[in-house]
Amino acid sequence: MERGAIVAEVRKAFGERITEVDEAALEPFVRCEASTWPDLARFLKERCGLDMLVCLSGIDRGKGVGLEAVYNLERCDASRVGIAVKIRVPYEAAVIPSVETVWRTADWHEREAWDLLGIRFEGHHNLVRILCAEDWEGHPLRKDYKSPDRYHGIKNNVV
Amino acid sequence: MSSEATSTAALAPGGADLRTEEMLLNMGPQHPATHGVLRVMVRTDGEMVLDCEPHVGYLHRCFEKHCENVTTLQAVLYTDRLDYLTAMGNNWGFCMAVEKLYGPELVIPERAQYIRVICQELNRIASHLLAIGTYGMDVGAITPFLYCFREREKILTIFEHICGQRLNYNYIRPGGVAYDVDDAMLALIGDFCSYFLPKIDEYDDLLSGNDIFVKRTANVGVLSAKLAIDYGCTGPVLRGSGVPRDLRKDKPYGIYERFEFDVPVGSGEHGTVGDCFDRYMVRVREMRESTRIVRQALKSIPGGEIRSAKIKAKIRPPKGEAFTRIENSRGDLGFYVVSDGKEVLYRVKCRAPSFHNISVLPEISRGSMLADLIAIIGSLDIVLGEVDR
Amino acid sequence: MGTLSAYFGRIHESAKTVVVGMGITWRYMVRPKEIVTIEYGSKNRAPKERYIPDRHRGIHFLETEKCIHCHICEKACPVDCIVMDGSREAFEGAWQGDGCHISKFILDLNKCIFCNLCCEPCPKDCIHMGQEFDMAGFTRSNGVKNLLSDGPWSAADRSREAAARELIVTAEAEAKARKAAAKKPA
Amino acid sequence: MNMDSGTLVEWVLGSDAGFWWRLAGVATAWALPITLWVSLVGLISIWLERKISAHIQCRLGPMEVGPHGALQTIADGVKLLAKEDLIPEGADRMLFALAPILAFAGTFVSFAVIPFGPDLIISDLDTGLYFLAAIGSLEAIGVIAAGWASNNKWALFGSVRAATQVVSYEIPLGLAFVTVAAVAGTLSMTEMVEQQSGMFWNWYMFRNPFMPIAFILYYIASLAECKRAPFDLPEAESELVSGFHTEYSGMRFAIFFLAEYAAMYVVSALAVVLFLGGWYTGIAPLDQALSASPLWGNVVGALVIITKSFVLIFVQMWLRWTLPRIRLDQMMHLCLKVMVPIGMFVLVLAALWQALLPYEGAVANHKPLFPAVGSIAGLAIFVLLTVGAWIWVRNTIRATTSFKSANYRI
Repeated sequence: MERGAIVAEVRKAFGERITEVDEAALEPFVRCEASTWPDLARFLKERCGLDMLVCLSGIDRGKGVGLEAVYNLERCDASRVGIAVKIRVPYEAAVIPSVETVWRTADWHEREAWDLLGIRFEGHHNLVRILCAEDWEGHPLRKDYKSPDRYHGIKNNVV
Repeated sequence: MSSEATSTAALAPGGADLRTEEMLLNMGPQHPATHGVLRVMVRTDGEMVLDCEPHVGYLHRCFEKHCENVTTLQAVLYTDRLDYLTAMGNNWGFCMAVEKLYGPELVIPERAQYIRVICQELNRIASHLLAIGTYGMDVGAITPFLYCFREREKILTIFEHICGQRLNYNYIRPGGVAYDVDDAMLALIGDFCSYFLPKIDEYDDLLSGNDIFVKRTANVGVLSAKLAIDYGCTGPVLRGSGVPRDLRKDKPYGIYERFEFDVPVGSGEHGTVGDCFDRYMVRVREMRESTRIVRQALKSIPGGEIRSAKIKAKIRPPKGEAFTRIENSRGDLGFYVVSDGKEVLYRVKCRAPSFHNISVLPEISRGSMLADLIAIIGSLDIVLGEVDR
Repeated sequence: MGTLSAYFGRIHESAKTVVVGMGITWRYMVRPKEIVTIEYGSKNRAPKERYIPDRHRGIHFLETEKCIHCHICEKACPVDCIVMDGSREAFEGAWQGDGCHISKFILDLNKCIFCNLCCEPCPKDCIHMGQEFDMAGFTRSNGVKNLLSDGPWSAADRSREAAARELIVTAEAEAKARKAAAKKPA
Repeated sequence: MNMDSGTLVEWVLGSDAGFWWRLAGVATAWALPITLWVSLVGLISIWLERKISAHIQCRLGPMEVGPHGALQTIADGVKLLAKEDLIPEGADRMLFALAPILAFAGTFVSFAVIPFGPDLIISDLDTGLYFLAAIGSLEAIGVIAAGWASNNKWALFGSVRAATQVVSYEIPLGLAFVTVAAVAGTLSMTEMVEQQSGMFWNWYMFRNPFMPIAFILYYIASLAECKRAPFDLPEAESELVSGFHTEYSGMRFAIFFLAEYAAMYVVSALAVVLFLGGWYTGIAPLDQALSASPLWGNVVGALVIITKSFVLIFVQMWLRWTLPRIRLDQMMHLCLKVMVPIGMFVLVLAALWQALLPYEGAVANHKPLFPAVGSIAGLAIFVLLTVGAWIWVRNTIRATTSFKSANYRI
């Protein structure tokens, strides 16, 4: 199944729930609302055979846009057909349903995105910080993040 | 391990008449076998591992945050510090993502492509040598480690001749490579290849063929293909499970389609497909394949430019987003770069293969023995610099 | 019988691989010429130029006469370990560069990651990565080098610097000669 | 020097008044040279270990202190002495302090019955072998105490492993002992060596076709007994950090270290006495010439026994730097399913051979035809094993090249 076919099938199954499709981009993607995502994820894995979650990137798109999670999915066979799914959420309600039951690697990736960008993944069994210390404040990869002057009495030398 | 795994389940408290006490063991972050600062919480019943949970983040150096604060050219050298054993691959992966932003008009000079392939494959050999050596050490054989280091040392010296550094190369740059390679260096690499191949046979005799080693690794930590894919494992870990996925073959980047090489996969020679021995053996075989590629590249390397003129000294990638992956020695190393047309990239996300590979540890180490846990961690061959970024 | 032969087959296999492994280690043990390590500070060691590659990135050295105080290396540095100061006007205690006067060129080797990014964009090609790599010291201030007063550390670097200077001198002489030759017919 | 144990004991017990003084005097007189000897063995074998491992691994090893680093171990000893003596919080302080001494004592006492020459033995017990088997496992108690007292989980793992290993390998070790005893008909060390005089085919090793196998069993079991690779599970540094002595530092650690190397010497010297002809060179005329003078007999005898022991220690080291470590269950499998059954068979067959074809030995200078068959068969088995090993090595190992490049010096 080519990428075009996957997109067509997704369009057929989800119709209006897919808000944007860009196949001409450097990284072709499908965009949907956060509420559609669990269904779409299951559909992509079970019907389209995209059995590998290659990467989950959280991106802070800046004021007025919000946070974005990009899921790079791929079929783990010789064709290596893949597509990205992008989900945008506003800052004040940065919640995306977790897909750790669909692709188990999403477990750590969602923890990372929560840790660094503060996207909450609803339904994750253990959404705690993974890279930063447990008592770290703020989400460092947000564009409005200010690094603290001190951490446990250790001075921050970075200007 | 399957039969033993079930017997362990029976041994677990509640399942047996004899009441035993579980012990919570904190392995790491300072432990000789954790290959860095990995911390694993192990719940043990005697020597049996009932459950374990890896804790990462002790080496978090905010790579992604750094990249949002330095120019694209400067970001290249931060990638060196990810998987510091395969810094060439990291450089290449990042540069490929940046080059993709420029679109298909950007043509990398032929010579640079060949140099990239040679460097990457040599670096893959160096990295696998370290993986094999430390794996031998994990199961108690210290001598192969020193032998592997002897060979690795030669590769590092070659790199020192090529780019001046032994570990953090900062050599592959957007649009090409930093410095040219002269003929004497190429001859040196050729000499190394002919020297190196017999040494692999020696490792086979000393370590891979050793009965104790085989018994220590076969049927231990069996990772099924399905589980490996579910956890996003790539590289030798996935291939060890019998899945012949290699980006150099499936989606040839650079000029890999020009070379002839095989993709070794685990076949369960001494046990089950996907056990520690398979993962180890895949690495040994990949070293041979890499040597093959290097030799082919040496034969056909053309002259000419080494850097594309299209990329200026001040690198300002065009607006856009790109996700590229390369087959690094530990698996698919991906970079998701977002550029807003400035000299500094808007966002860089690194898809680190070790991050995926280590997350599968609890699944495959349940029910094994404590000594097996060490062997399993070693066979996953993680680099914490990459896991924690 | 099958199990018995399998039993002894296993023992045979184990013994064989053990013996083969011992054979390999024996081979290395009895061959001193296979030894690859050398003693630290050994007198038999060849001079540094012999084993340090030309492109080795060691401690920097600066050809002060050429430097035009353009701050490009300072900007190129990803870890901000270079601090330089100076001006176009002559002032006391300043080094005379190529029409410029540098008063300060500090390199903090504690921060430096030896990436070579400072040397590459230099318009005058005057800052170089040297061959010296030994920078152990007892205090952190030991790692802060003033490139104006501290010359190249190793003999190899010194000879390289001298060669570079010679090149400038000859190039200048040649340019002068060419100019003179061009003037003559006119 | 010729001090019969019986007279010694009588002398000590002789007078009531000076009993303690005499006991102390005798103990010191013997303990001092043995302590020195143990330290010397430790020094030599640690240096050997370093050099052998270095040369196997294409390294130079210690080179700075003394010629070829010969005094490196002394320097290390001084360093260990000068180190702070740490006792972790929560440790059982008394047991923690006692454990290294216990571990060392077990090995140390073994020296009492190990002969160095015809007369160089502290106590030639009639039950020497039995005494060794009993006292040898004392070290395990020290190791267990160390692991328990450290209040460290890794140390506990190590000590439990040590207990498992030492206790289970006592069985094949004991079987090898019994095999020798069955052939020798005695448990006295000196008497056993005397029986092995004459040419080297008189050694127990070649006494009958099963003795080479018994020797190999003994050697493997002894590796496990003194926790050497591939049986170094109790201190598996990649698994258990450092096993039972994780928490030890300074002098206490040094004592553990010394005990380990002394144990290596003890098992090797025992192997020499039990299988390899003790202080006899194995060339009858030479031995006869030497034994004419008791002084030379003892000096050369001691040298011979030490040399043979160090050859065996060398093989232990060689093995250690070649092999990976085996797992706990595999170690038990090897012991209980391979070595014990084979040891049993060897014991029964060797005893049968001894019963059917009695060997009067060289002492009696009575050499019938049939016992010679035993020696020939034993030698043949030994040669067969050696040649077989040689063929394996020749057929498997491929030639490798050194790195040569005209272009650059690497």
